[in-house]
Amino acid sequence: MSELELGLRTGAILVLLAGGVFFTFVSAVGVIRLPDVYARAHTASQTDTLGAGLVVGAVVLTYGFETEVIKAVLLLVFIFITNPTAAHAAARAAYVEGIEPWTEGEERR
Amino acid sequence: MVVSAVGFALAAFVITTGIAAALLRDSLSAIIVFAAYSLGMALFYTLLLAPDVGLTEAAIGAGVTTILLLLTIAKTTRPRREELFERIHWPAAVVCAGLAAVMVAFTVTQIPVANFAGDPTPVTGEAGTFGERVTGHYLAETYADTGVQNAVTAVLAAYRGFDTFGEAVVVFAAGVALLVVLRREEFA
Amino acid sequence: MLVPVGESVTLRQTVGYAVGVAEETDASAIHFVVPVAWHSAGDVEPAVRREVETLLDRVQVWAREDASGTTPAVETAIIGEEQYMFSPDDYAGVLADYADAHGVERIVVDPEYSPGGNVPLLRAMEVSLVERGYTVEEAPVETPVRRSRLTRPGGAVQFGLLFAVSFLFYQLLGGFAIVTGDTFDLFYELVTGTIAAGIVAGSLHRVTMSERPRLRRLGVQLVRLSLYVPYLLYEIVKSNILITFIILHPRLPIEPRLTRVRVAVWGGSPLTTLANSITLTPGTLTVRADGQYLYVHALFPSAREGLFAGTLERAVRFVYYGRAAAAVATPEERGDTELLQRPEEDADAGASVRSGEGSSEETRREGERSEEARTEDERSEEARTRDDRSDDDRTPPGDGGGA
Amino acid sequence: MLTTAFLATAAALVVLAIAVLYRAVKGPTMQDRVIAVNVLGTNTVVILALLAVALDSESFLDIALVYALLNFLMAIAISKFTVKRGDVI
Repeated sequence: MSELELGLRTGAILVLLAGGVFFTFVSAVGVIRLPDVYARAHTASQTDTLGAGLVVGAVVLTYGFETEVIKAVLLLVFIFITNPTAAHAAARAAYVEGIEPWTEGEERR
Repeated sequence: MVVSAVGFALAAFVITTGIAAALLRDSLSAIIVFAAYSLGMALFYTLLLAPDVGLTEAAIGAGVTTILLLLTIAKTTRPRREELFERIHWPAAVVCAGLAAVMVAFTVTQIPVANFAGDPTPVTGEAGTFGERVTGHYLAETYADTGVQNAVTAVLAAYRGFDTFGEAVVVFAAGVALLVVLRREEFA
Repeated sequence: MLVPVGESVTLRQTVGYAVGVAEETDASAIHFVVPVAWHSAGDVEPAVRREVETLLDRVQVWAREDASGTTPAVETAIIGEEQYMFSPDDYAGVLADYADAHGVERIVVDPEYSPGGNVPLLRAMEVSLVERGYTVEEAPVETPVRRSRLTRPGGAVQFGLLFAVSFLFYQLLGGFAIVTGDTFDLFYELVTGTIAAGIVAGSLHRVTMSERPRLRRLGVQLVRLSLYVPYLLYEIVKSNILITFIILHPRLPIEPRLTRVRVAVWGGSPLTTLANSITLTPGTLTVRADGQYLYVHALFPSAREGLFAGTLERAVRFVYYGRAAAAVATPEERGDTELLQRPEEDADAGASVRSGEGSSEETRREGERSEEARTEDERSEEARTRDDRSDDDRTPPGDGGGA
Repeated sequence: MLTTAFLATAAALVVLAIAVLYRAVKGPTMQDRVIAVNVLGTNTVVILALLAVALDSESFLDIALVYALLNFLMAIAISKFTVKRGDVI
């Protein structure tokens, strides 16, 4: 691998890592700041999934063409399938329990 | 150096979850926070290069224990929620903290190496305390003795193989007994 | 004391508990009542009536069994026949009327009792009763574990497919030593992999697949799915940037609404794919799936509009039904969209969805059907007795939609 | 250099996990806690993947895989439990 390619790859990995940390940060802020269960489930499922996806993407890029990359990709697939399902399960449980979605103007819960 | 940063952050996480799990009044909340504690512990084991212990913690701590505890409270009643935290009995807490501090002072100072602090692990096995010699011996001889690359795995599955096998039998028996009990309690 | 009863597994224990409490507190009478939820005024079907009467007879016998003396008196009644009962509030109202007529203050509830059939109205009904000033108490009963059958008839295809997937997964975790290793590795991985995959497939092939898989169609769908995934990723990244902006915005400009969409996909995996895709694209979260109805929580208006425009739905239709099926009218054009939480026009009404209402397809249909059946003056009658929020919920589909 | 970056990312994620812990403890509903713990679990999985690269031991990826599935199982079990008490599995 040439010097340039190596540099490009390192740069890409760093960008992915930074993006991952940023989106995980946003999801943490969302989980703490948003007003009710349903809104929190949004960031938990979406922003967090993207953050995790970017970081694992960096891991995949680091491994390049080794066999381990398959595991990392599989991890990515799992996260993308299970995260929204888990968020949905929590939101559904909240709905069935009778928790009303928050609308603007109400007090935060 | 950065490893120690991860380690200290993890330690903070584990301690916070541990305290929260102990203090939460609602048992369901405590179970959920305890699952978070298991997450931290598993990471810790992994960071200390004991992946198989981490794997066990992941499977047992977060998976099986959570479900068993849930089943337990399903079979019992849930108290009405009026307070978020348990009330602390301060004299008892102080005594406990003191005891814990003494224990930590005696044990932690005897630990020869702190792996995530970046100190090198002694591999020679000649100099130093008895503990260091034992650690050094296992680190140096494990691969030649057993052909297993990870020292922790080697101790668990090779040197103490029969022990681990016995443990597995106990866990399996407990699982079977649990199934029997649960099935018996099924009615309607 | 008043005990609303219905068919439930813990009914026997509840009766025993109620009698015990009545004796302790020296209550003069226990009233076991069945609120009958038939919307057509007055004419409960004879079969239903007989069923309810048998139930009440049974309860009466049990109560006599448990009572030590002749006090307290046991009374039974069927209530609410003349009234339209739909929401938890309606049930609570009927119970309250009965309680007032008989001078009852204390109400004991069977935790497994469900006033609206399959709809979980109980909790909301209890809250409503407490608000009306009654002492409400849940009988401490042991809930039996419910189990449903998971297994289905299996077949060679199911077994084969599951075996292949498990075997592949096993080799994958083993780092594909079967390809990269030497002869011993090949042999070892082959044998252990076959055993492991055999155990998995043998024990689970009756559980994993809901229908008989057709291999060729599965292949085509996988190819189309591989086209769909990049598109989904693009959507996820695009809208995540928007949601990031919103979350980090100091004022948190969100306008969350619960909506209901009748989507044009059906069956297990297509619906799951669509629901998960909706959840993954920021701003929308699938809260509940009920047949073809998806209950989606939308965080802000543009997310809602995107949902109603149905781009994801079309993409999922493409994956599962082919390119020709992708061209379909948007849910908004079909009139399959509905806002369950306060439409903009009366945004200050303080309305929100109540737990029971619309939470089950059955009640909703039931409600719509009776809505059509009932006459105009009945409707105005009801408008007086019911508060305004429930009317929002029964807006016909499409009306409150893309407002 | 890259190893440091991976470890720093892991440390940052652990710190964020501590922040999310606030929601897991505070609630107020059980579902809030489930969501918070699910986020924590996802973070854990990601940290494991990072450690796998940083400490150069691929076996950590296996743990991450197991964990991803267990985390999902946990969220489903608790959610199901809160809806139908007594029905966990």
